[in-house]
Amino acid sequence: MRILWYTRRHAMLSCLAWLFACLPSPGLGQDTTAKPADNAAAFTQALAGLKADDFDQKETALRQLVQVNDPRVLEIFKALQDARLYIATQSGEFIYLNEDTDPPSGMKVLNGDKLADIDPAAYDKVSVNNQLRTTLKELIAGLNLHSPDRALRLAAVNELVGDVTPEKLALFNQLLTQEKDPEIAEVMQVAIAIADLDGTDSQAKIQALQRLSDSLRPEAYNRIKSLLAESGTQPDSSGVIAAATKALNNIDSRRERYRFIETTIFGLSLGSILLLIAIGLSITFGVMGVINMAHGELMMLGAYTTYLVQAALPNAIDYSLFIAIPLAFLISGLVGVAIERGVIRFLYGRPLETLLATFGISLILQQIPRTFISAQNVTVQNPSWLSGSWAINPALSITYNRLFIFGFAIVVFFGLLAIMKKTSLGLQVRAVSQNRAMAKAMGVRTEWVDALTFGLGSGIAGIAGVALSQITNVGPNLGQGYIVDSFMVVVFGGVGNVWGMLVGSLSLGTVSKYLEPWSGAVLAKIFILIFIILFIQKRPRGLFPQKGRAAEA
Amino acid sequence: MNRLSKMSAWFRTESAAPNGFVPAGAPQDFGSHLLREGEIDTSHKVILYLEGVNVSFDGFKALNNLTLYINDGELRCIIGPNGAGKTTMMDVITGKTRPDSGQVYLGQTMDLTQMSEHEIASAGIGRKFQKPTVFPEHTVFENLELAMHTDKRVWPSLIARLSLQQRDRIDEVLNTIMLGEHRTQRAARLSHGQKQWLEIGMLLMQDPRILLVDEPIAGMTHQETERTAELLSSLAGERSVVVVEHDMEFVRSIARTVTVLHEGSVLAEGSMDEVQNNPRVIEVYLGE
Amino acid sequence: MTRQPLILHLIRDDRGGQIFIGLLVATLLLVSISNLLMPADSVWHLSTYAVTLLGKYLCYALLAIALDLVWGYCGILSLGHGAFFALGGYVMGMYLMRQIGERGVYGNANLPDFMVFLNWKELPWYWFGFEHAWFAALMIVVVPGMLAFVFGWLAFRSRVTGVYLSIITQALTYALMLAFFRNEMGFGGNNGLTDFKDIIGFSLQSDSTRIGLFVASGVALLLGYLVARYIVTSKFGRVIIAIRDAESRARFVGYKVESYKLWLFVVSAGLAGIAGALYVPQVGIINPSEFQPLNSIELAIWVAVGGRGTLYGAVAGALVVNFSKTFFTGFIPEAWLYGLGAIFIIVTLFMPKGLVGLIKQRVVPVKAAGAA
Amino acid sequence: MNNSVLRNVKLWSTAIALGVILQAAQAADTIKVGILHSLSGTMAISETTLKDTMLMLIDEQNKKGGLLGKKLEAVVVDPASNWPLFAEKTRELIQKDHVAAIFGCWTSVSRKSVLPVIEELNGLLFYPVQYEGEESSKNVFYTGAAPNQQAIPAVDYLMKDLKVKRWVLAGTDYVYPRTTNKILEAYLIAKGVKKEDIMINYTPFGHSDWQSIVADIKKFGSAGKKTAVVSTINGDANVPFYKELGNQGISASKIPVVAFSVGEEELSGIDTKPLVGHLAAWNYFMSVKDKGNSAFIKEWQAYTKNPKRVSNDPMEAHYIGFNLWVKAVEKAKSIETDKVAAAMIGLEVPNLTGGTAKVLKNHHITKPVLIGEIQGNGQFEVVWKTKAEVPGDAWSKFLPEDKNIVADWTAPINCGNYNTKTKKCSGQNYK
Repeated sequence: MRILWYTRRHAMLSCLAWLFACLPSPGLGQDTTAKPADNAAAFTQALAGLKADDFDQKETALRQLVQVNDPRVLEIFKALQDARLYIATQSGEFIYLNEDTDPPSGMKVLNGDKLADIDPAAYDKVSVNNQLRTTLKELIAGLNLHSPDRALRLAAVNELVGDVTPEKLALFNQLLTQEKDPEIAEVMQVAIAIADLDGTDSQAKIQALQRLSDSLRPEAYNRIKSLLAESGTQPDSSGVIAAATKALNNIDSRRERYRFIETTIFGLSLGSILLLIAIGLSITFGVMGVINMAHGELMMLGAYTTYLVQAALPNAIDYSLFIAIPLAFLISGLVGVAIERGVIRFLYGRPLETLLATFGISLILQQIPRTFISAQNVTVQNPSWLSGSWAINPALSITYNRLFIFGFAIVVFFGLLAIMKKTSLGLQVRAVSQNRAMAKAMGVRTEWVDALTFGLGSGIAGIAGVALSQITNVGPNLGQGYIVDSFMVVVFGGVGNVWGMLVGSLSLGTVSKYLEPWSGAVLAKIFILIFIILFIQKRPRGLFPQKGRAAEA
Repeated sequence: MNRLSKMSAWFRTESAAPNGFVPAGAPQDFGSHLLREGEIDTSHKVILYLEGVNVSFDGFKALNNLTLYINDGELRCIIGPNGAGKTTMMDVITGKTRPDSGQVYLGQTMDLTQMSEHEIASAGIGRKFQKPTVFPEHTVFENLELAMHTDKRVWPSLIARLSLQQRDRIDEVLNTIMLGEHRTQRAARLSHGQKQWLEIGMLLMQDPRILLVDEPIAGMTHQETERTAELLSSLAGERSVVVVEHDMEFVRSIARTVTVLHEGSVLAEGSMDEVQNNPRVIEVYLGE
Repeated sequence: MTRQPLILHLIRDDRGGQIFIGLLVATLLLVSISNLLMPADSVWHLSTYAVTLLGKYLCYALLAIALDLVWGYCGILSLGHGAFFALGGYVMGMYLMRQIGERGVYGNANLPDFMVFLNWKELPWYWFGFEHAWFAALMIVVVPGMLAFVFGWLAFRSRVTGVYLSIITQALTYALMLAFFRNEMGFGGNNGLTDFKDIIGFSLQSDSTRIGLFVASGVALLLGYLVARYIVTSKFGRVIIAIRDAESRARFVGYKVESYKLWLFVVSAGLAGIAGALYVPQVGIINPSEFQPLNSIELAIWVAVGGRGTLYGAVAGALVVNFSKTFFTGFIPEAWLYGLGAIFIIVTLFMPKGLVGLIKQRVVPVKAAGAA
Repeated sequence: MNNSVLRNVKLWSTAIALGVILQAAQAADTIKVGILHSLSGTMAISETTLKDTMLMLIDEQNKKGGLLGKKLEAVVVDPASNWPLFAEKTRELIQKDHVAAIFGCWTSVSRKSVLPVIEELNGLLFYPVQYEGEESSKNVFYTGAAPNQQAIPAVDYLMKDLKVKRWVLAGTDYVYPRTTNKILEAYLIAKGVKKEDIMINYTPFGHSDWQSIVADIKKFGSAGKKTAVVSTINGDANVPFYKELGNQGISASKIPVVAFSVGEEELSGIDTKPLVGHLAAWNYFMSVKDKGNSAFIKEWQAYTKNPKRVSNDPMEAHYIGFNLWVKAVEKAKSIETDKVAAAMIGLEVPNLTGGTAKVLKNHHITKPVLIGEIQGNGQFEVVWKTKAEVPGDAWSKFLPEDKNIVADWTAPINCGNYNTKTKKCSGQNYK
């Protein structure tokens, strides 16, 4: 072993700080009888502790603050969490800084005085680190246990599950009797049951285990596991071990089930992305027979549109997608029409040459953002309604952006289906793709239909780009990563068959997600590719081939 | 006429040893006949059997329980309205389309449904398409050379050199199809009729036992049509010829037996006169 | 037909080929002389940099011939030909790795550095034999050929053609790229194989070896051209063109189309493998990015730019595109992608027969007039 | 092995080196500096910035009067993220342009590709990116961090300050993450961490579907022990990774992620609000309060005409490397590789975080290690720092196969890969 030059932190000190903060306290139960005058002094003294540079000292200060029953404490904690708490460099006065206003404004912590027009340079941020953030979260949860707001209380209870010490147990039991909300009460019961496992009463333990066997919370699972580990090979006289084993098995099998559901959802999500990137291609390639290598770049344009919309309207991030989607459709669609009119119309019936020409186009399109924006990736923010996840239960949650993309892909899919089946454009497109000469003879303006069809496919690529901007990098190379995948989907599903594409993309997505746990992501992808190669040998025209005379043309 | 008869005479002499390049396998016993591998057993007079053949595309029945026999040496004309299944039948015989059910046999022993196109072609079935298909980038001479009845496997092709005999054969066919002065011209530059002739020439070069000829006279002048009729008639006897044609006059001029297809199965069969007086045929044709 | 030496027979009616062979032989001689015999400060001296660059281009040219053979003559647009090139390169890389012996970073005579690093205890079986030059030389054509055989056997038998074939060849090279990126595969992962020391006993860092490799590439290109020329001028060549133009006609005439395609595909893959094998010692590294689908597409572009179905056109295309690439990346690095993209579009739109077609149009009529 | 071949190699390379030096001596009245960074292809995202940095530094030096009375001239080439092209362009820079030094490369594979050429032609390369170590070339100066200047201090911090007990080592599947994770695994096990408390995961370049892996990490981290992710995930793959982390609710206070490849530049492509508190270990952060740093940033933003342009660690490495080179040339009064390389060792220049960078005998430099937490504004806030600069190790002390290997480019060893037991110098093309 080598000497470390950089040893710095001393576990000792931090332990001491903990003891100092925790020992004389009744835990979360607040001493409501303390006198206001004492409180004020204690409050300022504790607050001053936050001026320290050392994070351990700050933590001590936090734990002191929470002892003081002062309504300002919660606000201070939140401000710390959000990095809004500042100290005046000169006076050492604490303020809340609001940088959203222009110029920045502030409010004094002690007396709530408003301060307009602040020079942020005259203030230092009270910095926090992860450790402090964890502490803050826990302390805020403790304070919020009494909050009248249901959501805050639920969050607090959720945060504290698994951390219920014997001191807190009494408080929890007391709170439980008052709790009206069934959901919060249930979490509390789980928390209490976990705490019960620390006790000595076998009967209580068995009861707690029965309660926990329904819970999917990892805290419960871990506690039961550690309980089993602790008891080791001791004879199970009281039946606790048997109960624990049973509870664990029960949880395990439920977890397994949810794991499977989760994998399926992941697969569908991946499949929906594949669907989205392939829909546009299914038109340009499937209907028109153009191997559009610039398809990925048309998606990239859509993603950049999102970026530009967000850059132009920085205060309307939440609505940016609703502007970006039609705009991206329009921009990519117009570029598509331009490509069709400028290049592709000279190449009909020579599919391999459209490949080469559109590859050239893709190189040019890729270079455009490099020249005019930057070679770097750009930031595209998630609207707040797309951040986070929908927790169905502690073992299963779906992130909103995936949910959105899934829904979006389905909407786009059926939208396209409707266009193809119900509108006159769709009718003409199908007519042209089946028999160009006949359609022309019937008075269909084939050139116009070609341009619009290609524009439609390109536009859909554009809106796929908007969706991609929500989950991945937005940069000049965005398109390249998806081009092979999108061709695979179209070919697998059967060229010119939209339903095949739906089934194909979703099944490719789920299969690769089922493979992933035991093969890893790369091998899963390789397997999928090999599978498609072999599949095409078996069914050269895809999953749902077109049959008959038309297919041989 | 002179040329033509010489032509068919040549066929007769050459075909004494069909498939000569196929390695002679040990004689196999098929019932009472001793056959070499690759030889067509026509001991029951019939050279081509189609029995209960069904083909459907997306629910549309192109062939519906079709049963048809072609005798060895016969010239058979097949007529029928559009969509009757004529081309599909040819596709089935040549292996392009696999039937959903039914049997297709060449002679007594060769199950065509189990053979690929090139095997069927090598076994002695030649086909001329409805739309003339030749090799456009090759010269007329090369087209014929490629069609020539010889070892068509990969390695022999790599070292193949034309023998004098083979050149003579090509010249002969060139004369037959009247493309002698176009021998070095790219096939793409031929007229439609010339392409038809070239394709027929390629068929001759193939030296097949059965010729399937799909609308041979489309795009031909009256004179050319006559010559085609003459040629096809002269070929029958030693070979079997199956002609699909719309032109009734042409059919009448060559036909001995006519089969009428309708909706994927045989509607009537017999001589031209019999067929023309068949009330069901009249109904189908007039009903349209 | 008079008996001629085979080589003369092959290029008898091949004006472009005659010019190409003349230029190639001249280049090989001049470059060797200028690099080895001219003093370093002479204006006639060609730097080793230029020699390696030229050597690389010759390898590309051979690769382009390989693709032209299948695409130009048989209509099989393989967008995975880079995979065969890379496989040939990997075979050579494996041989060169084994030649390093104990001169590696960890001084292990039996294991390449990256295996020592990954804590592998012994050489995996598929590395056996690569210490022998003859075995490696054999594998350079066998490995790509085998892959082409298996892949082609599956694809051609089930009549996968045209666009579908292009796309699954792309999937093939993409899958190989992903596979070779994996360190577990035992081919050095992302870093690939590098830090080569010598080849059949000659140091890779000496000028004479570089010239040797350059000449070897040139000779390989010449032989590759003649082999390809033999194939396309034989009856086999006429059959594959027939297949390209009217595949089902060829079948009904009695050719087993899949055999022809398969055989051609395998030969082409072998040529690509040789090109890759000569490429690696000259550039000094082989890694999975050679499998990129993009590379294979670019390769198709070279052939298209030069002109399909002439062989020498493919060579011209490979040289022109790569020279302009080298020139533009040095000259206007930020804008060269615009230029490259524009070339592709212009060539497909206005020069369907490529540069060769353009020159034939312009030059040949003038010549003919002059002669008359 | 074949000794005569080896001798031959040496002979030839010396001859070539001599030739090159002669040619270089005849060079014109400017001193050429090669810049070898990809301006197109996948790596352009990262490397373009470094090209600009170099141009700025050269510009600045020329304003100060150049070097040895001559102006500096930048020769920019584009190796286009194509590894063989890196080797080719290196040859071009040295043989055609006769550059005195090359500043360039980003990925390990590009450096490995350049290595044989730069050694053959006896050039000089300054490599500015943190890397996996296991290398020390006579012709390369490594101004980025070696694993012991980044990974190990970061893990120490997690272990001591955040009391992390369970470890996820997640990386992109290439040599830098593999080496780093190998060293870290050995280190953690030496520290008493059990094997089952370490999860190692590799993903391909540009991996974008992180759902399953993040779910796995979540599961791994819910086992009751404090868990952290040590991420050597490279470049593009980070954005979807962090987005997935944020969306699946893995906050820094639950499972902190410490990254070795995510800097200010990478963060500028991510919305950092959900990531506040995740960590990165570097030797430089833009947010470090230091006079030299603020002057550098000011100049950089003025040079790029973008007041929001960020600076990052590899830029500092180039800054240090360039200043070291200038100083060494001045000291050697020559641009000859051998003289400059000899003059380099022991030189000191100030870095941008208030300390000094000293060139070591193994061609690495001393660097401070900083741990920063991601802030909502895309910057890092330093939460921990080593007391003194850490000297870079070419060979890791935690790997058994490296135990006896040292790199020392001074007499008498003069070798980057010297085995103290067998007294042999391996893996070098010459002495």
